[in-house]
Amino acid sequence: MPKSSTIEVTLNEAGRLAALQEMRRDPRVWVLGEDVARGGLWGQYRGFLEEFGPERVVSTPISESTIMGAGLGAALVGTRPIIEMRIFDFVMCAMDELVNQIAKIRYMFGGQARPAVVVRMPHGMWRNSAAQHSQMLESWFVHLPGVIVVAPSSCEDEAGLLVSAIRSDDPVLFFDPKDLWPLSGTMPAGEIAPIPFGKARQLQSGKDLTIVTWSAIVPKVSEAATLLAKQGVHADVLDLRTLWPWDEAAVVASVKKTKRLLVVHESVEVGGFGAEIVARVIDQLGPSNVKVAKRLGAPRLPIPFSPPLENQIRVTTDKIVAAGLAVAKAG
Amino acid sequence: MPKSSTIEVTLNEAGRLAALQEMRRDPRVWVLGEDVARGGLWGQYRGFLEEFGPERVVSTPISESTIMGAGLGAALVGTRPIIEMRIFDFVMCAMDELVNQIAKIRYMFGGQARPAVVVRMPHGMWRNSAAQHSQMLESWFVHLPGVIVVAPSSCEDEAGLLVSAIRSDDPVLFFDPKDLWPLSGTMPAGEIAPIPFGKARQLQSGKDLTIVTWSAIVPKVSEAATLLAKQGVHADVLDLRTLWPWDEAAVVASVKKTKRLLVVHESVEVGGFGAEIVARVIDQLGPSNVKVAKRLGAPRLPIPFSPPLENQIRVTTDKIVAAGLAVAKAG
Amino acid sequence: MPSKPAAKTVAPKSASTGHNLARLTDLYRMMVRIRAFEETALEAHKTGEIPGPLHVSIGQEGVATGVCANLSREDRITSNHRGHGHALAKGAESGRMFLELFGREGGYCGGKGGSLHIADFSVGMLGANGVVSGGIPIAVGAAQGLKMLKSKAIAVCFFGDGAINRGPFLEGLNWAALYKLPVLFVCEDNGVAAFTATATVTAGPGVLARAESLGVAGMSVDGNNVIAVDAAAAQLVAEVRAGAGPRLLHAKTYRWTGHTSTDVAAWRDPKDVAAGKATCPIARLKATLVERGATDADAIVAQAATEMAQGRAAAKAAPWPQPSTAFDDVQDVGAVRFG
Amino acid sequence: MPSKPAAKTVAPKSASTGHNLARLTDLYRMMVRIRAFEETALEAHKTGEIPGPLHVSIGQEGVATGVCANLSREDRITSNHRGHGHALAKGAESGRMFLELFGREGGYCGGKGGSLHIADFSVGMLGANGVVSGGIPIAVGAAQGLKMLKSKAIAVCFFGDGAINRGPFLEGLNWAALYKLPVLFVCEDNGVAAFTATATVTAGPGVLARAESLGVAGMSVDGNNVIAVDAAAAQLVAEVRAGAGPRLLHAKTYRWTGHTSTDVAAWRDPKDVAAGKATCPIARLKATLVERGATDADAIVAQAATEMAQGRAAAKAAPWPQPSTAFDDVQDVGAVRFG
Ligand SMILES: Cc1ncc(C[n+]2csc(CCOP(=O)(O)OP(=O)(O)O)c2C)c(N)n1
Ligand SMILES: Cc1ncc(C[n+]2csc(CCOP(=O)(O)OP(=O)(O)O)c2C)c(N)n1
Ligand SMILES: [Mg+2]
Ligand SMILES: [Mg+2]
Repeated sequence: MPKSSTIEVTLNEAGRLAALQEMRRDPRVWVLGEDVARGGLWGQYRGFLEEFGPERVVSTPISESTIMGAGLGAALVGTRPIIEMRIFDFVMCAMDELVNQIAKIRYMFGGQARPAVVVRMPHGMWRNSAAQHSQMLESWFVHLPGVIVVAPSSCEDEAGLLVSAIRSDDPVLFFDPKDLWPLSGTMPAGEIAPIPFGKARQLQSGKDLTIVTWSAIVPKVSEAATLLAKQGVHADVLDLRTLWPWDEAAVVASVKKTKRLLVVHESVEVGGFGAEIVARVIDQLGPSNVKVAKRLGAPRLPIPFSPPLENQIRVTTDKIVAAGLAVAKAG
Repeated sequence: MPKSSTIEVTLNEAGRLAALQEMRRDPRVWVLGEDVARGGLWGQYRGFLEEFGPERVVSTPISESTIMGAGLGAALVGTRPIIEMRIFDFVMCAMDELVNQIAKIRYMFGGQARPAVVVRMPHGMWRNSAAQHSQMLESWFVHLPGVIVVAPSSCEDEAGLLVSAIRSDDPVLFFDPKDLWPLSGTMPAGEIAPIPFGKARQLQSGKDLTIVTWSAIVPKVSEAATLLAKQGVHADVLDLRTLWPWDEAAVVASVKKTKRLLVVHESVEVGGFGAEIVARVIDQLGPSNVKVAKRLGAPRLPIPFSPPLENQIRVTTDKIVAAGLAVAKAG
Repeated sequence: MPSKPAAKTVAPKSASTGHNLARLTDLYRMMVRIRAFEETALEAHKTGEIPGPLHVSIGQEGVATGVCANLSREDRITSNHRGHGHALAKGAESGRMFLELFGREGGYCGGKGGSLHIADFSVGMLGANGVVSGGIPIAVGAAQGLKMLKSKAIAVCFFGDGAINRGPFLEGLNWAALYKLPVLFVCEDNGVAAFTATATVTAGPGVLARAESLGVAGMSVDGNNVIAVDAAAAQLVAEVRAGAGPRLLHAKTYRWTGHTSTDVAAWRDPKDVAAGKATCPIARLKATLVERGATDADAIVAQAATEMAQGRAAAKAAPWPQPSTAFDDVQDVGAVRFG
Repeated sequence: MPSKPAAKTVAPKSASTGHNLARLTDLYRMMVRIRAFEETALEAHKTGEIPGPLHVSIGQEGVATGVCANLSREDRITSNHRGHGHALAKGAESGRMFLELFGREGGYCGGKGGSLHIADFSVGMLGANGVVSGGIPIAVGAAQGLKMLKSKAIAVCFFGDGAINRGPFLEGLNWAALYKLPVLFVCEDNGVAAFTATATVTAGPGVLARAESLGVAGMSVDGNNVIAVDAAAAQLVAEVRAGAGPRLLHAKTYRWTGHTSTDVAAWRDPKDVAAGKATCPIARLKATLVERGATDADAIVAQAATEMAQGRAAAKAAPWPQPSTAFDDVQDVGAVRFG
């Protein structure tokens, strides 16, 4: 198939194809998690059991600590597990294994071991699933030494970044945007090439302000930027794609041009990764070279169930447009 | 005893006296955790078993999930537990109970219940205890809706804030600065008055820059500020004492005056609470009214064991002085 | 830690012993109401009236009903993700439950919780839980608090057979036995956990042996025989209330539907499904009632249908919560009003 | 999941059966080396040569020694916070261990781990662990990986009696039994957890019953009789290696010192301490050796003393790690060099 040609997929299918490719490519790669032998809660492993068998597609008990910890142990003897956590919120049941063990083992033991694990953690708001099934805490892991943090928002990135994650010799925390599973898009046909970590994707370009964003909110940001353009406000829109490492150079270069920064994320604004971005940009450019730097995230609340309540606290296209206008006009 | 008179204590003893006072004052208050019947790992409950008996001073199995979760359950029927977690790093074994349950219960159930728990989590570097016994992740919990975050650094604050924490009807995460247990200081004699959450303590005042800090690093910051003063650089030094709520008004007012901000914390700089402070100050004052805003924290590394390695990555008085000079002279 | 009586299976008392017709009728009414509530909720979910995930317990009504029939209002229960039956059996009102499932004003959680977080603290229902095993430490702690407060009340902890493979099961039972806490653990064993048969992910002889090894005595019972559940619960609740320490009830049951309302559970063998449905606790008790000369069984079904239809209609007609209430009940100090 | 053979206690084989003098001498040498290493480390900690917390296993040498005598270099072990004996018994060099405890260049972890994180992956010692039970899921996963890779190697998981009250114990044993993994769990039961007697925080009949209930067969053994430990481990390791699935060895032992080098454990009854020390595994094996006509017992002690004195001196003289190495081995992509 010619390299140029592309295929139509959903984001869920893009991830499935990436994992499938890597499991075919490397017999040391396997997947463990609840219901994965039945294709996984989200169907992201459909057909894996049939092709790879129960030794490499391991449906587990409801034992999050051990799903995470056994993945680590198996990595320490040379296998390369994909640790499927089903829904991010359940990772809270496996934090010792993730934070105290996986993230620290290489360092703590002076480089004697490197746990080549990918922890997949579908996260974010999803059809009124309330406080315990909607959390986004990706900023926590940027603050945690020893891990790579990936948060794709497009079919192509879901595939290419998952390939890179599976090939990484250091642990990768992979935040699937669960609200975007059905998102349809295109990706290159044939072999899925790895996408390097730490490179932002520019979605739109403009001189009036810089909008930095990632994960499930990206489509809304694109929509908002288009609406802003109709009002004559043109934004550089950067999808970071990976939060650690993150593309500080691209962000700083853009703000140097626009002098105006807006960070948009679905997670809680207070203490979110947007704060780090603002702090770094101010640090690198100096306050005097920036006209305005704002963040738009969720208020500091658990996620409510009822649609009007969720809508009230959730970052919407309208709110992004309003924030974009304010930033463009401020100062 | 006249209100004016004070007593000499260590920070550890200050906390002990505060918990003692509250357990005498309110029979619903009790403490659970490993070894607490023997006074606790740090001796912060010395004599409690003798005075209150095994029903209110409960030495538990090594079952962090249940220490946290049982504390919650007991709060839901009207008791007021002090949940002693021994060393912060072990809280990773109880994150579901803390993050998905304690922090969310009041909201998720529409206010039907309020878990009046205090979770004590001695944290921070402490005599070469390496990667799994030295972590500071306090910024995580500022990003977590539903909890109050307290991080004292002095005897008086340890006591007064612990009293407030025990009397709070909402969950309080109380970070004891374990490196400062032996710190000696004074506190008012007699009844320990509660110290309100959200009020910073001004340690030194100056017009040249604003230094914002909290927890175990505070004594080093004070020392550094004194050295800076000797070099003619005078800093407003603010100990936040509580991170959520935090005294944004005091910080903004100070930076409005000094135009220069330096946030110093012992935890990792990337994604630390310092980023939130910088982002809020820039947001409130506007970049043009700030000359420089910097952070000084640990590099993004797990904590190494060996003294020279720990020293290399740790925030020291010298590093604070250097950063203070740079901020004072910048721009 | 002695853990007598040794685990054993209680034979269902014949309906004639101990169970007068009034009690049987009450048990029947409760099971029928739970069934009607959840069938109505399924309908309303299909039409989109109920948003979010919905987990129903159709086929399992005998367990919640038989156990809660032995509890007082002061007793506390914790539940799991499948909590409608537990809530109703503990005394929650179907009307306010529908309001919550619909996300409307006046719902138990003001629309913040939905089905997954249904709760009624006023009747001691301390909440459904979105985390498997999440209710175990909470129930254990509630029992510890009740004991500390010298209350006569006990705690009951409902969880599924999938929950016994998470750490909190070991920690919670050891803890309860250690402090001799007034808590009854109820394992609703429907043989499945989400899309996986629990037998394929659970090693060892079973939940009773696990409990025994942690110092908690238990019993097995046919969960689809509500009379047997009532009898077993009566004995265990009495022991727990008397201060004998924790007990565990292992109730074998069957879930008619898939994991969630949208899961058809196509992987299950139709023969097994048919066999499972044949053990319907409601049909079985109805037979007993008729045999005992009761005449109101059908009227009870009709009443329940009316109750739930009205609840659904009222919920559909009810106003949405004020958007600004999204900012309420986070925390008093450090609360935020707007983004 | 059948869990035969049922838990039972293995009687120590008399020294004459199966144990030739050479093997007994090897067991003796290893125990003596562990004792000498830790006594030397205690000394060095008192003087401040060794920073940070130090947990020694003096009195427990029989368990690590007897178990590891049955392992090959390819087998993997995980340890807990008290890992010096495990490391030495698995083949780690005392010299590089001292360097690590001293925080010096050339230590196993380059000075980043210290005593609490002692590890030697080159001999299959996958690390001590600062989190109680932390090694359990890791060992289980290592066994799963080894099985997947069709390796002949097995995993052995050392933990204390305090660890059986944390969730990972239940999850890990259920998991190992479920997938029939080649892992041997070794519970070193010294009766204490930090400052608390484990009997006062542990309900039920004990660790063997817990293991049985999770489908893992086990044995109890006098951990201070190294010959018995060797015999029991030989049998269990053979079963595990043959693919029979996981096994658990419950070794009763005694820790002479407090929890850490700075804890005097004043709360313990001096009578118990005396009784505990009287079961010294080294003294007991020495008696057997002498009875069997061995003449080199004292020479072995002297050699070990020399080895450890040299290790200590070398560590004290060794350079500190380059400060810049603090930035190494975090992660390749996204590494930071400076603050
Ligand atoms: C800790 C955790 N892991 C996974 C899930 C996803 N999940 C929800 S219910 C369920 C199955 C639970 O099975 P069981 O406990 O037997 O209850 P049942 O659904 O059969 O009533 C799973 C895996 C969860 N909610 N929490
Ligand atoms: C999860 C966790 N909780 C608490 C601690 C603190 N701690 C370290 S060792 C220990 C006692 C462990 O007892 P045991 O497992 O019997 O091992 P022993 O010290 O007796 O060898 C405790 C409570 C810890 N390291 N990890
Ligand atoms: Mg089930
Ligand atoms: Mg012990």
